[in-house]
Amino acid sequence: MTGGITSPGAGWRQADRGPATQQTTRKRRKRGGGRGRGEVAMVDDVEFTSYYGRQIVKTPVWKSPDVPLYLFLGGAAGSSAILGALADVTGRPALTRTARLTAGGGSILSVVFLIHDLGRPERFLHMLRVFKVTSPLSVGTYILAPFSAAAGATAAVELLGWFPKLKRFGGAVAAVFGGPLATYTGVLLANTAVPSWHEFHTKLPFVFGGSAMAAGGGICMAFTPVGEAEPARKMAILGAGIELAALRGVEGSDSILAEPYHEGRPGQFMRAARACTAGGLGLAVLGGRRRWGAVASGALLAAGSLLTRFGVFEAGIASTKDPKYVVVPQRERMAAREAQRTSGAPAGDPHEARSVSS
Amino acid sequence: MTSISSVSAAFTGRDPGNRLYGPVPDVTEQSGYEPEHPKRVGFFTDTSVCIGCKACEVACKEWNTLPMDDSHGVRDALGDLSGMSYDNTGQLGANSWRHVAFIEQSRAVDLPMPSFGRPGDDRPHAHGMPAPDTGDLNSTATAQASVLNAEALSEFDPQTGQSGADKQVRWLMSSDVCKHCTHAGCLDVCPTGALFRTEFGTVVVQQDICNGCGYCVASCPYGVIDQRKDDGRVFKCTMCYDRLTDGLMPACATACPTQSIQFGDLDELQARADARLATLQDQGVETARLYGRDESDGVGGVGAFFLLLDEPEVYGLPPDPIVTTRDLPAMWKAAGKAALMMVGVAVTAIVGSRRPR
Amino acid sequence: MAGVKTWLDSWPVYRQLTGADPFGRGSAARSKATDATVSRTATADKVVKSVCPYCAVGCAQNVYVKDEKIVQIEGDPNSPINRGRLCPKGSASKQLVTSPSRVTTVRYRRPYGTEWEDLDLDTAMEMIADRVLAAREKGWQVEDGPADNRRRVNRTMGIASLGGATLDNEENYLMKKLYSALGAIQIENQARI
Amino acid sequence: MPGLGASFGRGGATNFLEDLANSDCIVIEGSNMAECHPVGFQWVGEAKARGAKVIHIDPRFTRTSAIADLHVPLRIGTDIAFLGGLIKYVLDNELYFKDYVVAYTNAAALVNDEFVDTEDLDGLFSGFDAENNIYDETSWSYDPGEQDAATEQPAEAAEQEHEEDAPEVKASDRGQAAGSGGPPIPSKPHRDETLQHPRSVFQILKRHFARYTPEMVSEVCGIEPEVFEQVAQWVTSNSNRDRTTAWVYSVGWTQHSVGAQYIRTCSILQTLLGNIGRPGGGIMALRGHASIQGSTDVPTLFNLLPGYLPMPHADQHGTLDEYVADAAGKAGFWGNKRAYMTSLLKAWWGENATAENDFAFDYLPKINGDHSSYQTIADMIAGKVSGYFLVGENPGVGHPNSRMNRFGLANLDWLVVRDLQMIESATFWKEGPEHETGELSPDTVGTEVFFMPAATHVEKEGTFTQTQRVLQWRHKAVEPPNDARSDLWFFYHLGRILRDRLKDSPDPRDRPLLDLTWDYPVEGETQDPDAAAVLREINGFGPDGQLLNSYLQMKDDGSTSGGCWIYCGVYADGVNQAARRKPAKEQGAVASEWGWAWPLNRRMLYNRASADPEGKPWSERKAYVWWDEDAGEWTGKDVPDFERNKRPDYEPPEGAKAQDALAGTDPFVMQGDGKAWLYAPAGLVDGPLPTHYEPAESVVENAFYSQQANPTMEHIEGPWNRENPAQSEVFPFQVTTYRLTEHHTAGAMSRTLPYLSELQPEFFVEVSPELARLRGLSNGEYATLISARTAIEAKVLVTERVRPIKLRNGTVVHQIGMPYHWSYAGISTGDAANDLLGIVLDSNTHIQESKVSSCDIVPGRRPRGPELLEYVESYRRRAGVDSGRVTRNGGAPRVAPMDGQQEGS
Repeated sequence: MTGGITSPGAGWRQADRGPATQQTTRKRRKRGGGRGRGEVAMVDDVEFTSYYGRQIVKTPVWKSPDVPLYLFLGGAAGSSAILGALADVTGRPALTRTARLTAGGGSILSVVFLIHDLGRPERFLHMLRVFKVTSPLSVGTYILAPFSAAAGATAAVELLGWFPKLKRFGGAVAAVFGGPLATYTGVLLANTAVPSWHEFHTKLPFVFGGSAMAAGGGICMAFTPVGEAEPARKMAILGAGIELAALRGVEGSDSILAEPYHEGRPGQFMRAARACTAGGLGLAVLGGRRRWGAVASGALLAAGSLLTRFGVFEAGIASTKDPKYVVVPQRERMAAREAQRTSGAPAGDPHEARSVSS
Repeated sequence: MTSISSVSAAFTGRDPGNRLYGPVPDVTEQSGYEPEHPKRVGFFTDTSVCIGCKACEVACKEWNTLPMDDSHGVRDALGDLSGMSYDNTGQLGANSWRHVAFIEQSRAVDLPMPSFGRPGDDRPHAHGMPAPDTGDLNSTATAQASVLNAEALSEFDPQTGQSGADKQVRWLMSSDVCKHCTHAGCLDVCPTGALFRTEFGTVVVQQDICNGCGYCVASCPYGVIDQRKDDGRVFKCTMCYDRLTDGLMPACATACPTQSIQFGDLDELQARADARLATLQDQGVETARLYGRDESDGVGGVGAFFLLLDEPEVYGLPPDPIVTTRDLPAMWKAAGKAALMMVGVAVTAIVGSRRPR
Repeated sequence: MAGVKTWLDSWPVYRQLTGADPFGRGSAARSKATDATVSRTATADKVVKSVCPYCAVGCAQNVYVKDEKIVQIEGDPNSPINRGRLCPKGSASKQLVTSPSRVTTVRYRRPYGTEWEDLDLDTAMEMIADRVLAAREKGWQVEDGPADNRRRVNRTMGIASLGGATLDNEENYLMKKLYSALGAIQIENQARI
Repeated sequence: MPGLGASFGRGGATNFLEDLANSDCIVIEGSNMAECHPVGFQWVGEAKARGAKVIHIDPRFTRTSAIADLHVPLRIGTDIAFLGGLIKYVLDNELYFKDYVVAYTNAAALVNDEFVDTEDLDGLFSGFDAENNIYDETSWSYDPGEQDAATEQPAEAAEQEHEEDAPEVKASDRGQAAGSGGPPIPSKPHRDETLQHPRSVFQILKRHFARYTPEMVSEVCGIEPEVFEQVAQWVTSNSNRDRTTAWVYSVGWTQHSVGAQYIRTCSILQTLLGNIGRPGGGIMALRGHASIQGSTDVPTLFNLLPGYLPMPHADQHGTLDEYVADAAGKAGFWGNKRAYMTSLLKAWWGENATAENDFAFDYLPKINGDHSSYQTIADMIAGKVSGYFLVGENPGVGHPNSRMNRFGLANLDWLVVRDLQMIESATFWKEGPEHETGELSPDTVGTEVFFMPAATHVEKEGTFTQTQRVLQWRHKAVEPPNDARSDLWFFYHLGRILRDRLKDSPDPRDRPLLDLTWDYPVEGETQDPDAAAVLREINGFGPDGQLLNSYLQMKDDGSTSGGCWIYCGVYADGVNQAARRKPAKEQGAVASEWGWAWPLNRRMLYNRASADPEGKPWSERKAYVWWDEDAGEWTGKDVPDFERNKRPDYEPPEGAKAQDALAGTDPFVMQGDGKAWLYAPAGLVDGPLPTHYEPAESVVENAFYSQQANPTMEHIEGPWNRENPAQSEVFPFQVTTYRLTEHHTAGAMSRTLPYLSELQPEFFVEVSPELARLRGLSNGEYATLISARTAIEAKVLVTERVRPIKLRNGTVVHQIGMPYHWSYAGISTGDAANDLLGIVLDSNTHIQESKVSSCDIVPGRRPRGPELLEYVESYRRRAGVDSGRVTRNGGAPRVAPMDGQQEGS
């Protein structure tokens, strides 16, 4: 790919004919893949041009596992906080306690991972200098800060038994911020130039929201006596269902940007995540009322959620490393725009609009 | 407090002031500066006159005391020969704020050509894929016997040297730099306010603020800004903010021997670039195009724009970048809905469960 | 109260809420260090006029000096030759002065020595003078040429010299003058190459 | 630069860089201007923006070609064929600037009837001495005018002319003395203004270049006739009254065994086209280093004294009278040679130089052969040289056959290295390729080395003379650190110490040193001598102690002094004119008040030729200097390179001398006949006209003549300088060396700097895809290059910018590009390209042919250690070159070379 010097005459084109194809790379392109097992993916060639195969956007410097763990823990904590508050008002002390501890522990740990990922951790508080609605991380900070304060305090109170009256208030505050905490992380990833994140910017919050409930529900279900665990189980089942459905919207997209979710390491993560989540879901439905079933399915769902975070994270990373994920969609976008402009007719399939190569 | 309500644009998508996307008449004022602020400045990099000398790279490093790095941005490392023509810088990054790209292209010329005419009209037809295997040396011999209209050939464009009669060789060189976007993804996503827009309309990292969260790195559609691993903070072109405060041009534009890098008030540069493009097009240089000049593009036009002689991706530039923030309202809405959904699911789960005994 | 106001003013969020920059992208986000930004061209003690030492175009340079240290070298925009522009080498010429690998003390390698040794500058000058006189003597020719055509040459063949082309005219002049007075003729320069 | 000196009278670029903007067509040939003079290249860009055509003629497609309208990829070493073809084209199609040619050139001059051209002698001129490989130039001279020069000529001069042709005198490089003041000729020649006389220069030129047909050009140069035609069209259509074409060259021309004649060919062409002395025209010699022009003007060269006065020759110059005899009674400013020389002697020996002692002329040592750098290196290996000063030069990397140079250094008693960095030429005794092979080691090298740290350009004051003769004063910004000192300090104090040591010496040989004027004011803690005082001495003083304003004030009676007559005026009016920095915006395009140019601040030389014989500009568009009848003086945009008040219709009276002997229509004021020389009756040792010869190590046979290479080429023989045979199958590829923008010469000023090192981190060679395929080379991988000297390794850059040349007979010439900046020291390192090269020299200039040599190239890294020696030996044996390894410190092989050869064959 980085052949160095252009091969003789490679793809020189007339000035007035379509896009350049110098240093053209042919890629096997999977289209409409991921429809499920057994389905044959359609593959065709994609041609695009690059600068010695060099990537165009930078690979995020966010570290793994810090960030995937942050995403996972934040989600689990957020959904647990909601569950805990509702359990509290509906008189489920055991579930309340588990959920509060999950929310508290998860939030504190997530803060730790978040800070650890900073290049200058000692400057964490600079996050509070400004409040920027255009920065999901800034907004997230103003979600995470009260959430972790409230959830952390609530969990501490739960453990230590002090100021019991504050518990409900703290739990309620955490619950208010819990949902946003779990879903803003979808925006956090999507609001970047990382092709395979940004492309699915309306879907990732649902993936993460569902995943958060699967994880939070799963963990609470596993650690709560069966008698009180039903809401957790139901939330986990519903969350896992939403997660799988939303993920299908991502992986099943016929955009080239779905490709990284299928290939290589992220593909493995995603397949494992799907297996765990689907397995956990099934087990929860079938055996969740039993203690062992609750524990096993809860663990599977949490693992599925965690793997989803790793998979999504890694897929985005992978999409930055190959310039085709920048060039091809943008070219398609331009071609569609051009077709629309020149013909006045509906753009139709943007992929068809670009019939230059091949 | 009317202004504070404008932040709702980020959630609602109702954005009459184009605060997230679209043309902005005065991005400096939009960033909170007094109307008497200095005019927005920028770079116009005319690659048709670039000689690839890399003075810009060195002048930048000298002024900004950047460390040396290899072609993958590794600090204080001397890389191997990259093999990418004369480019051993490789990319823009935390330690290289100017990067000269070198692209070698060649094509055989298929002649004979007819009459002389207006330059550009009678440009020769070129093969799309001419005899790629030049292991056959006879191609040189055939070419020697061919008829040539070198006059027309040479007009092809400023960086096409007609090399002999049988071959055109084009060596494109282009000095890349931070674009100082009107809608700058890096600036938008920065949670600390370390990245900010200056009174000159440029986008700069405040090194006393940056905490190295790295969000900007992922959010630049051009892959400009990067983190210095050992330092933790992010770095990129400042358009020599300190020099600007002293009334001096940025170091790269000061050094550039051929005025490929032009610095000045952005509106003036835009006019100059339009004129240059018209001149080149008059000369028949159809491959010339401006990149980043269009204020209605995905980033609202940029402060450092280019005249290119080929498609942007040939130079390692994204062909149609869009600031990620354009879609932010949709994202917040999705996140909000997803959060509500979570509450809904939780309530459903609670309500749908048997009351504990 | 004023203290609180000052404190609040230093908090960008407060400036966002009260000022013209609600998004916190510009004026509200500025730090103290940013407000104090100053170019080191502005703080230099003096600007000295010089000329680039690399190729022969003769680009004029402005050398900025602060506390007897070079802080910046860039093209002199007044020059009709380079109009303030410099190539990468000219732009890097500050590193010629500040290079960490630059050797600034006398180094001495004795005959058949295996390592460099330190040497005092004055001692080195005296030692070189000793050697010049000896070599001059050793290679001295009063006459030269074929036996049937001896001509007065009045010179030494014991000393040779090769100069680079970053020598100043004044330096070349003194070298040629001194060498000629010593009788040394094998005096050459990069100009030959 | 004798090529220019012999053609026009001064060895400097005729125009200045900024003037390129006025060109209508710029041909860059033998120069990679955009890469090696990027900032100067802005003026090419300026011209192009105004519509000028830019043509780059070079074997490689470089960053210059990238901006050019047309790149002509000619075969290495064939520029004379190409330019000769253009000359023929111009003559055949009568495209020369007739009025200019008749009035301002020697086209009408008649040549001695004994002259026989290469046309008739198959590549040789008349007068060749095959035994010594030199020419007797007598037959090349002009047909003397009616008033036979001999009657007017002092006896010494006649004798001297005879002596000019002796081998020892030839060897001492007379040609270069034409740096300011063309070569001496006896008198003005007979002329035929109709140009029809068969012995007229014009007709000789026509006959000489008759073979240089477009077909021949394309055959020899390996380019298509259409490309040649295109160049010819652009150049000729942009050379006339209204338009001018400029030619730009640099070491791509000089570093050939026929280098001076490359420049001569261009001079002929540009003269025929009427492009000399006119705005936007001229020949731009781009010099490669800060003050390389200054280093020849105020030379540290063995054969020159300041101002291109020749170093006295033992055979010719016993006395001052003999020394100046060739100029006595001559026309042109060279006629004042005695005044220049006397002033120099007065500057050096002051009160001690008197009319009685011949102004101490005898104090000057005399030369009597080739004492140039390479000969000196050979003498070092032979143990003849005791001590060596390297002052900012790194021959162990930067000189061709740097291996031989290192052997030279290894055989010295002592070596003084003055530099900024620990360069390879200072560390050869413990590091480097020979250390690796065991040929040198600290145990064997007895050289005592003094490394004396030098001051940088901002740590000392003084002047550089840039490529177009402009002196610019640098002020000192900071003091040099620690022991670092300026070279001025070093030589001043060395001289002071030496004078002190010898102050009581009765030995007459010490008088020159003791009588020397050596009392420069010193300043500061380090006792740094005042460079301005030195510059004042160079400028010169009048009898009253006033600084001179012009060399015309110099007298031959000892009443004036001046260290370099051509620099006289740099302190005009007592002001350091070189320090002038009037902003360009506040003055005209010529910017005469920025620095100071020699001679007498004239920026464009021979600018009298920008006006017609009557003194009117050839055209409004190209008006530059003209005669103002009302004011009775020459005026215009520049300082006229002419006597200001000499009328255009001035005719020299009988018996006039020096400048007075030149007419008002003689713009080439340094020439004895005031004309530009299409034909050089004197001044060059290898012919009055340029002739295409193949390079020494060409892989191709000379298609023009059976004389393969320059017959006068100089060889330095020894086991450390073996030559690859021409047309060798063992060394089948041509290789050329060059510089990159990112590095500087031998690299001490660039490989040691991080910001430059990272831009080109490794030594590499450029090969075509075809050669890569042929030899199995891969982009980014190593290859080994082998010559009869040694083998080196480099990374490979496969690029279509380098192309094989296919000749009509089917021969494919592969060319390899090889930048020469690297060696083992510094940040960015690699093998030294110059190790691969041998040394053969242009006999005019003693400049080496480093632009063309031959080699083999194979994939992979080279052998290490002693195996490398055996590897190279195997190549030598196969190629039939003298073999046998050199012994300790570069000594002769133990086995006699003849035996070695027999063994091998």
